[in-house]
Amino acid sequence: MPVSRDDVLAWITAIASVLAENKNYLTELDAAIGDADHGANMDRGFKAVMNKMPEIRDKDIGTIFKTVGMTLLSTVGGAGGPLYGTLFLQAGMKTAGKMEMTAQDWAEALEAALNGVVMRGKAEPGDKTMVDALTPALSVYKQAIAEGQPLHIALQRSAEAARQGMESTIPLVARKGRASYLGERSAGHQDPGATSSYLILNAAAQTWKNSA
Amino acid sequence: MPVSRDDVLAWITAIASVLAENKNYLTELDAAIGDADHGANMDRGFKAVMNKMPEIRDKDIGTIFKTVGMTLLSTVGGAGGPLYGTLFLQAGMKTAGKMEMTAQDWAEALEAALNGVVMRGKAEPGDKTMVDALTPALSVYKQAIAEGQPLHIALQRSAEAARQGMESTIPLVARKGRASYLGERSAGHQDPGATSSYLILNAAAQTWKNSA
Amino acid sequence: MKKLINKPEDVVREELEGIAYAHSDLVKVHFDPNFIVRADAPVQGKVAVISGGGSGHEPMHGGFVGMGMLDAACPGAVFTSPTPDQMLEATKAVNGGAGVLHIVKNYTGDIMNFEMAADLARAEGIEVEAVVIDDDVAVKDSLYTAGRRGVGTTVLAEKLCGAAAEQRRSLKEVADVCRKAKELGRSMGMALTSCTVPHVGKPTFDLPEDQMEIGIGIHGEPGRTRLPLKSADEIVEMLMEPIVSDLPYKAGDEVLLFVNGMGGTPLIELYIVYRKAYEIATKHGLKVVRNLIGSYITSLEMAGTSITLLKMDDDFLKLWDAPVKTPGLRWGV
Amino acid sequence: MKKLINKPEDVVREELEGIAYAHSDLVKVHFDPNFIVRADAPVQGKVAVISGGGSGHEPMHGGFVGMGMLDAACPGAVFTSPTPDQMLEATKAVNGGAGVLHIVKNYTGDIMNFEMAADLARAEGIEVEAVVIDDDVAVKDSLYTAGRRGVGTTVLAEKLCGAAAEQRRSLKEVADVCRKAKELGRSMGMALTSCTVPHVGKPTFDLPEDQMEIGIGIHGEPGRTRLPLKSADEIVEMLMEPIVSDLPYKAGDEVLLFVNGMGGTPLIELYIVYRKAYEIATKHGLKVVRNLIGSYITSLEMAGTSITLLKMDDDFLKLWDAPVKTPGLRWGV
Ligand SMILES: Nc1ncnc2c1ncn2[C@@H]1O[C@H](COP(=O)(O)OP(=O)(O)O)[C@@H](O)[C@H]1O
Ligand SMILES: Nc1ncnc2c1ncn2[C@@H]1O[C@H](COP(=O)(O)OP(=O)(O)O)[C@@H](O)[C@H]1O
Ligand SMILES: [Mg+2]
Ligand SMILES: [Mg+2]
Ligand SMILES: [Mg+2]
Ligand SMILES: [Mg+2]
Repeated sequence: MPVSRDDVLAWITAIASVLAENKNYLTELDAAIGDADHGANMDRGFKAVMNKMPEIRDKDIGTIFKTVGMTLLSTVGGAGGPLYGTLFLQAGMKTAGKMEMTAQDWAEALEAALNGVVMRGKAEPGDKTMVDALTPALSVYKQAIAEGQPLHIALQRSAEAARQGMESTIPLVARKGRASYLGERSAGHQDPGATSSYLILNAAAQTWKNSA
Repeated sequence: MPVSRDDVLAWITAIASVLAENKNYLTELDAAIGDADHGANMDRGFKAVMNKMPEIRDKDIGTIFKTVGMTLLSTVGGAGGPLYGTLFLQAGMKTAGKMEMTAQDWAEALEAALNGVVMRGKAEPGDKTMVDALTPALSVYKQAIAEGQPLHIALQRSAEAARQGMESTIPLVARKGRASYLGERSAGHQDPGATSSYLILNAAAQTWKNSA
Repeated sequence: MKKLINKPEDVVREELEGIAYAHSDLVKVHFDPNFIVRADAPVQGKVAVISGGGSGHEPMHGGFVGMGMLDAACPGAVFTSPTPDQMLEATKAVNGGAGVLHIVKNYTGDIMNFEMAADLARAEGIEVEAVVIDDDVAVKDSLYTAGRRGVGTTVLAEKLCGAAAEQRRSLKEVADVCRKAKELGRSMGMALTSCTVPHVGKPTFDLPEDQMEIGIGIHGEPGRTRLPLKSADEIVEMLMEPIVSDLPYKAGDEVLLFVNGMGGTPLIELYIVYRKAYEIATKHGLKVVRNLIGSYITSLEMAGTSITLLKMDDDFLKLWDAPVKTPGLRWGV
Repeated sequence: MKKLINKPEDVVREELEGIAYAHSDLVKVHFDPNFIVRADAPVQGKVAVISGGGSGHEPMHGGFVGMGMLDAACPGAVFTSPTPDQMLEATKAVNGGAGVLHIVKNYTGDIMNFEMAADLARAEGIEVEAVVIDDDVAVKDSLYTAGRRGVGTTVLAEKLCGAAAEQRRSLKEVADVCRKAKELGRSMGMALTSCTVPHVGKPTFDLPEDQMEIGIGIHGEPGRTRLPLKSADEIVEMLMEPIVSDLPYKAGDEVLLFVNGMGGTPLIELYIVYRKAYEIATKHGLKVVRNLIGSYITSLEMAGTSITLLKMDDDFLKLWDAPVKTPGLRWGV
């Protein structure tokens, strides 16, 4: 089964609840090397997205993603707002008009999303940002479907890669974002944006368990 | 032996050291019901007095007391400055030109001093101020010399009365000075000014032990 | 104790040196005895307005010296009234021949030190009037007590009197402005935290995370009551009700609303306080026609706020709006 | 958490309501999206100057809206850059046909949100220039990093650009003033205490009684290094040396010295800081010709200070002295 419009809505709902659950955790990560707002920002953004649910319930996947992106842009602020806003807007461009997504569609959407984030934030892998979680998640996902794995397996591997990417940020010295101001002191802490990216991708793996 | 000029200088020196020793104690008392400066104020004042020692070393008792009073006036500030300044100025008026004091001279000096404090501060016994220590100290002293006690015994009784007067301030609700702003909350605390008055009078009893 | 200071005993002198470096265009700083006078003092033919008090309340009073406000300010040690000789020297330095007004806050120490200074100045032939501000409604007043403290209204009175003096009103007229401000101003304050007097090195009182002090003054002293911490709106209600009910205000009266920070309170919180205070004043039918929002009469780094209401009339409005050029308050010039 | 607030999520809205009540003569406050514009916006034929950033830095930026400074300010959530739609709406509201300057502090979030807003505004036919302030010498700069933070110089740039815009200089000329300020301004800051973001409810970092953070920004983030607490004079040396050695100053140059409080620092301490900063500048042969002392760019209730030096020339002096009429900065009018 490909990923349906309803599956996408279920994913968005799952993101909102996992970010609400992890609001304090993300904020604590951000307090250590940033300004203690990542959890509150993401939670505020996805709460606003949930308020938009009625108006996107019957829309195509592209419109859903674009609405999510626009809502994040106008409610999250900080670095997270434009980055996650762009991520969903770009995914929305790739899925415009679609009522369902194949494994390949998701590869393309995710690739566009990651490219959007990189274009906006100009971070490279190793800079200690969300890019460190998103980059391996995309490449592992693409590899898995190239191997012919079903979507839900590819997604699981992708989420696992995001988790590893997230953890790989711990020893890094930040070169981008607010953590870079700390210099050497940023090492030894997990990046909050990489963490929220893992939570978001893992929510997809959990929600689309039955997709292929 | 009457109280000599040198005895008076020794008393002033003893006050300076007892106030320096009790600086934190007086400040803590003032922190509870005032503004945490009585110890520092008195210590600053008597340190300044000690700096004046060279110029009063060969003066009469009246001049010594007046110099102490003027110095306190211009260095202590707050309520303590004008009150203790007046106290010593008034004592100085009564002892002008004297090279020694009899038990009766001290009674008159102390009476003038207390009257000066009351005229300046308009506090009555029971208002929870230094007047609560000074008033019984004066009356017990006068009673003792009326009974024909030698000066040093009268001084000891006077200091003991000051101590009791000081302790009697504990349950009182302040009606004068900064502690009055606390209303009922001022009860249960010993008045800092009554405490410094006791320390000053007790220093006289200690220093003039051999006077009669 | 966490402070940007060197030695506790040098705090006031070093602060004054900083002011001297910073504002030589507006003021002159005199050391030993310590006082600050406006750069062009004495202004011949003008009534001079002076105030003073312990340090630790900055910008009051030193920050209010300059054209349109104070002619001189006498800073004492931290939280300790200045001495008579300071006040006397300052009085002599700014006397322009038209008399000198002493604006005194009602504290035993201030009263006594100012009184002695005024006596000494009068003995030297200078005409001096003194007005005592006692606007703190947290303190119960009676014939037998020290009376109410002088707090927020003092700042407003200094501005109004300074403007009246610039208009070359007589000493009696400037003192009348001060007496009117004293009659028409009411304040009340609260603290979220204590403050630390430098030479003491630890907070004057301990205030647990979930408690606050209501009815504080400006010397870090504890307040009338300690209560569980409340929301900003509830706190503002606790401060506004005694103020409004104490004053003979009536619906339709015009007021100046002054929301003051105690030194460690950020401006964002003062606007939240102002919001509720404005709404309560309006609910009572009062018209807020002027305001002042910021940390103007402080207790070192104490977190907290005080609210002052001053009834305005045409004369007060004109005096308030008149130009003022001081380090701490400036407009119109 | 001890704050004069109601619910954490209402802090910014209630603050803006307070500002709206307080300063309706100077500014208009717009809600959803949140922005503040000067009361007479748009001023036809004048370049509009806009800034924005997270809340919690008051009076920056909202307190600097008014004649002679900003045309609009966009407050985000506490410590969170505002969103592109806020900036876009504000840009449209103040555009007087002569173009709009966005003054941006160098933070990834601010940069990205402002860039998107500028793109959107340009798409609607409004000429927009953006200048990024990055003056914090505590941050090592390199091609591969986010670069230096924008801190104290921002306040000064807003004043200078506002004055240049009042003179009806062109968008390019006003942007040139901003670029020059960016080139000639350097800052560094330190914290004695952390601050508490309202929705977090506890301090962003723990700082023991005997420690301080050197090289902090303005978002309550930890600094470059944690060191044992020092005296004010030693702290000022630690801040001044990197500033002076980073700037191509030479003896005889004229500078503006800006001593800023982080929100919980009382003025008395800022003057002690100013005293030493002035002496160090003078020792280096710099002539301090203007100054600014107070809490203008803050981190909620954080105790600490930052120092900014800006090299001045005749044009900057005239722009600095030009009249300004905002809630947070006012003179000449
Ligand atoms: N240039 C960048 N590119 C990609 N991600 C970035 C960049 N800068 C910051 N981030 C991510 O944003 C996260 C912080 O987001 P958030 O706390 O919402 O914003 P802010 O730093 O403005 O407070 C960081 O943990 C990091 O993962
Ligand atoms: N009106 C008064 N008459 C007599 N003594 C007073 C009066 N007011 C205050 N005092 C005394 O002064 C003491 C406080 O002195 P101090 O702390 O030096 O001054 P301040 O209250 O101005 O800080 C009180 O403890 C009290 O004994
Ligand atoms: Mg953050
Ligand atoms: Mg005291
Ligand atoms: Mg005192
Ligand atoms: Mg942020």
